[in-house]
Amino acid sequence: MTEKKEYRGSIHQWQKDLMLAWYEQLDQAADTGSPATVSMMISGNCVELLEGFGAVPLYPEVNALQLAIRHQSLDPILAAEDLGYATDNCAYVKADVGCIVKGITPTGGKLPTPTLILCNFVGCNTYLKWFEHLAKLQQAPLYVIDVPFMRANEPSRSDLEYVIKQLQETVKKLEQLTGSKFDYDRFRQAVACSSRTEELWSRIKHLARRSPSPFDAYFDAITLMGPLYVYRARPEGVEFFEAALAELQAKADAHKGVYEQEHFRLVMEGPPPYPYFRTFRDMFAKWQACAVASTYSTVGGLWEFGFRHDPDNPFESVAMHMIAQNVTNRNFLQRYEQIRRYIEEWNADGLIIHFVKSCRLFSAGQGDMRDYFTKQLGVPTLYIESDLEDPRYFAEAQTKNRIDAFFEALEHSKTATPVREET
Amino acid sequence: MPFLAGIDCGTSFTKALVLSEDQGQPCILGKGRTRSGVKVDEAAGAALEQALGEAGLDRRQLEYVAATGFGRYGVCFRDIQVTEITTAARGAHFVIPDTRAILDIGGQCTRAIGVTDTGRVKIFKSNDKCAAGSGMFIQRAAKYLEVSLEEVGELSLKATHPQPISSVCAVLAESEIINHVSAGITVQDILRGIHESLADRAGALLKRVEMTDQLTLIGGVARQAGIAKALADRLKVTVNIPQDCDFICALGAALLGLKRLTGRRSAADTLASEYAN
Amino acid sequence: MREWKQSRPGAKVIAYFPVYAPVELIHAAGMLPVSLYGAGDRLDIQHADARFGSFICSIVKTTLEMGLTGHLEPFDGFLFSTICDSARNLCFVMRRNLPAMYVDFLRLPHNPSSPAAALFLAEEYRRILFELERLGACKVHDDAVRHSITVYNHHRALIRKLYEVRTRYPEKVSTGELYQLIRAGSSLPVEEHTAQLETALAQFCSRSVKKRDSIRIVVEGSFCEQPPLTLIQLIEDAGCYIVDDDFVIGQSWFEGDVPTEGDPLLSLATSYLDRSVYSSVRHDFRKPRWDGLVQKVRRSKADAVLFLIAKFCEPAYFDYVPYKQELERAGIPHLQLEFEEKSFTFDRLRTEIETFVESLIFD
Amino acid sequence: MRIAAGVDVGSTQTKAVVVSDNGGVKVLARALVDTGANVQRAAERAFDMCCHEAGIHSGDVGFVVGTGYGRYKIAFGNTQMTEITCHAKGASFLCPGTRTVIDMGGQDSKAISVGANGEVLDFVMNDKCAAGTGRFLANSAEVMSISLDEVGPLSLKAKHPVKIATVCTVFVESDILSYLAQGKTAEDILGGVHIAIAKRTLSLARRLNIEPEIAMTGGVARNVGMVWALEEVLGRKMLVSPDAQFIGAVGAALFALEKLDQSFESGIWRGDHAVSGGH
Repeated sequence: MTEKKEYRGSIHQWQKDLMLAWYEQLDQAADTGSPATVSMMISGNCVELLEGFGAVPLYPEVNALQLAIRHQSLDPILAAEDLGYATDNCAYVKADVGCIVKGITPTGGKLPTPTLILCNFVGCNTYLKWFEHLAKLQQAPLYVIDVPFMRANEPSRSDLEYVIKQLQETVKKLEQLTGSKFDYDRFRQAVACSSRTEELWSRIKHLARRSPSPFDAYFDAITLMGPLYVYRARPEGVEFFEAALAELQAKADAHKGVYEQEHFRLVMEGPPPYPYFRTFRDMFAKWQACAVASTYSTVGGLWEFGFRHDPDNPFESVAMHMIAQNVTNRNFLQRYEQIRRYIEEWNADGLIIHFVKSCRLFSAGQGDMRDYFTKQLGVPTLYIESDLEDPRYFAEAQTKNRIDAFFEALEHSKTATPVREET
Repeated sequence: MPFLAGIDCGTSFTKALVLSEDQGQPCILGKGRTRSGVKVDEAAGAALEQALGEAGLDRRQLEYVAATGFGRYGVCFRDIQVTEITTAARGAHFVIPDTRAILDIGGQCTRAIGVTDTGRVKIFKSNDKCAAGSGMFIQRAAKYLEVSLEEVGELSLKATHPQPISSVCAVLAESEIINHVSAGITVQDILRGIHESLADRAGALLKRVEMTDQLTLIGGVARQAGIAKALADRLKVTVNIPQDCDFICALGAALLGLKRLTGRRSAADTLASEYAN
Repeated sequence: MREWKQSRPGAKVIAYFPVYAPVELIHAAGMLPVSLYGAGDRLDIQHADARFGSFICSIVKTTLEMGLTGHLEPFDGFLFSTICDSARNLCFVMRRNLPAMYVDFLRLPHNPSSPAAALFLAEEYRRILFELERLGACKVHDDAVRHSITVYNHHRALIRKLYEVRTRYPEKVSTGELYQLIRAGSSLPVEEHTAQLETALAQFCSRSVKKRDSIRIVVEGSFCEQPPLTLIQLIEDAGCYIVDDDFVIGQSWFEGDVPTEGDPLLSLATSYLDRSVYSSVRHDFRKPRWDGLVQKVRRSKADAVLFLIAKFCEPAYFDYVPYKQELERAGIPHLQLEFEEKSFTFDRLRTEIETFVESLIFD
Repeated sequence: MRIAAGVDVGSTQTKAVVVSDNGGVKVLARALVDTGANVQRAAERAFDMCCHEAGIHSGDVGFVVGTGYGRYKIAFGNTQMTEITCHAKGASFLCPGTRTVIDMGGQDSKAISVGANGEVLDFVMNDKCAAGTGRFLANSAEVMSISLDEVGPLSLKAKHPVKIATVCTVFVESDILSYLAQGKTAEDILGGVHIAIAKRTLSLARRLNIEPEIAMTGGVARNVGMVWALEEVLGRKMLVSPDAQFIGAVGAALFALEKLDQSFESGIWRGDHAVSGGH
């Protein structure tokens, strides 16, 4: 039998409760119209700004992935395709649109029509189309924060000014819509909270450099990402991540890993196949292969290399986070560099590239990435294709076959004692 | 009374139909059918001769020839060419006048056609790359599963745990079937799965054109494999299959020919009468 | 293009990826801007699909294939602009694989409602211009840019005129012909091409051709990867007059002239934000693209819209939905087709187009 | 004398090989059956046929390694391994000096970089959009109603091979139909198809560092047209073993021998002996 070892500490339940509380707030907002809600993208989200209005974020992406994990994504996807969406459109968008059309929510609870659809256009072009369609569909006001992606290694002064101006325009927009004044002090406190949460999160990420790693920085990191995006800028968030760090620190100090024996250390690139999340994880668990770092867990923000929000420069640091400190708004070669550092500093044995057909921003060019890591750096790399939301693109037998072959080869090169296969 | 022919040059068979008009009522006089092969013109000629033989006519008596289907441009003695979608609508509407939706499951692809009350194509959607889309796909599956196309229908009814085919690409779907087999799943369950997913995809297509409780099913391969039943069960619709439905397109072509011809005539008549005065 | 280079020792040629590029800046720097539309079916992909996997459009792969197989050597630089995510990543894959070449990305703003957008874009133009100056070891003065703007204003005005003629008298100039004429400009010096356009315009107007019994359609969706010429001709043969389209749209990007007074870079920036044509890769929530399409249909008195979408072109796929909704609201029939620049058998497409025409002409 | 076996359950055919180690490793027998709809039965039939062919009792076989997509259905298998690992092993045994393996299977096509001892250094497999290369030929043959064995020889007769642009098996079928309608000859169409597949397979292999010797494995290696086309685009000869289609099974059998040797030291496999012996 294959090992099923995901992180199940006390914070696991805590995390669930936090997310539940979030959904309850949204449910309440749907009924009473308060608190104010703002649709946003996960990537480089500016949740701190919302705190200045006591507004709650609404993440279409989170809804979409919740559906997929619960194996409920296909119906809404088909509903969207009936509207004319192509099979080759991003399935996140299709699932989200399908839900609104069919009145489905992942939890079964209610979701409010957002006070503002705030398209924090970070990276992915699909975000623009997605939120534009949502605004058309939900008849809700739309504002775009147009965030220039990283053409160079550092953002230019004009990039920063452009975004800061738009953040201030967003504040005005929200003041009109909510009828309440922007609370600058609360905003600064939120930024301060974020910087503390980020410090804790970064330390957790660095625990994965230990061998064995106390948690899986891909599969387990995803469970921790919910609170990170929703509660980062609130005391609850700080509290939660303090507990998480303490628990994982203890585990690391006791040399407890994800598996009895950590056989392989991996870096994961690309989002997971949510509709087959468990199946996919088991394919790695069978080989006692643990992810020590992942690019997907830096979609909302890249903190393990030192960036923190700055309460003394709240607007500028929010802008900086949106422009330069999340993986999707950084350019493709910067992602190569990020992965290279993971492989070296988190000393990994290999790289898994998971191509998801929905997200071209993540996946277009990953073949070149493979070329760079295998031919330039000689890093064992596996390239597999499926999707993060659409169950129709996961070929279980093929995927398993490739993963098994990869580890059979890696095992030989490591001359590790063979892990016997079971059916 | 005028004699016309409609010729449908399909990828595998060429069908010809001779038509005439009796007190404003179109009536079918003869039919002919032959393998298409590579020489469209010859096949068309052969099929036409058959039809004429059955009608007791010869080529010179024909006033108008309308060609349709994949090889329509290959018929050099045609007066007009019309696509098989347009002719399918016409033909089906003639045989089953209250038809509003047609499903055409051909060897290569599946098409859904929405039809107006006059038999005109209102809207249509083709599905050419989709897995369970084509009859060819079922043929291959049957071949791979070592069952004859005739058995497929009955076998799929014996399924206990149908295995859906989820892929939206024919190639990947074939792999899925192979994987099901490798996983030791029974032939019956796989076949039913194929039928159900085909029905679902057909349903999705129909939703995008015209969903009615009366569905007209035409097209070659698929019908033999008990898909009609799968469709009826899955989509909860009555599935009408017009008799000798391989001739639907040829019929539609001939009817459109008749339309053009009478149109031309009346034009000619008015012209003549103008000269008379 | 090669002659152009030979006749001007040391002169640089800058390739750019469709849709939009600041040709005025390249021209002002004394360089030749060349719009690259992939390799069509002239090059079969043998290296690029190892770099860009499944579900990626053809033009991205053929463009990279050209780079990996030395077909881009005559170019000194390659300029990308905001189109889609695949194009954005392609820019940086090219940077890695063609280290000798100047590869840059022009980031166009998506929030025209913000007063900051124009300033940002002007700065972005300034950055590109600075890079071009460095590449060409030259200084580009505002007057040079103003001059280039004038030249291209004239060029674009001619294209607009040609489109008007085609819309009004589609029998006089086939779209196949017009398309070839305008596309030829993507690799010619603008002055040369302007002359060609002038002759062609005069010639078209003087023609007298009998009108066919055809339906009038607008073709939408081929703003980046271009359909094979045979496909365009096939559409016309099937009984369609194409009365408006978005082929090689970069060549006619502005609805009016770009003002030459004041800071030319700021003028280009404000023109992009306020005077550029709608397109699936340009976002302005003040004036929705679907309104643009419906207006286009009305303006050109078209009977229907034909969506000609490049396989795996996500921006076009997305826009199809609101376009479809608005066309249906306005009672305008439409058909959606998919193509690849490298495809060459069209039997299935032909059947669909003919059926579409038949469904509009037969009662 | 140690006797071990490998069983390769492929999507269309199931192959079994029995090897012995008596100072030197030697292939005793090979057997091939159509996989069909019952994988388990196919595996048993192939294995029994092979033992019979070798003149041994299935109980004499000390260890069985299963490979191929049906590997988990081999009830009597002691362990399983992917065909990628087995092809590398088998190729470097049957074609000494192999550094690159090219295989076109029914499920997917692959290219493998092989080390000096037949270990896998790196491997790549087809993208989703280029899936089913192995079936690509079969489908083309079917569309043209030509038997699969004929297509190779016919393709060699091509005078002006047609152009095949798409890598998609589905769209290729409509291309072929159009060509037939245009009256192109079967030879020229098949010529085009073979070259297209060869180019696609090579562009797959280019993701590795292609090093000589290059061995072609799997059933498609029996197709002279395919071998010719590949060597044409490669610009060099390939190693093609007469046992090409058994290479996966041979590799599996060789691993079985190794396991057998380990197990005699550690004794861990005794239990499994009983299983396979009692079979």
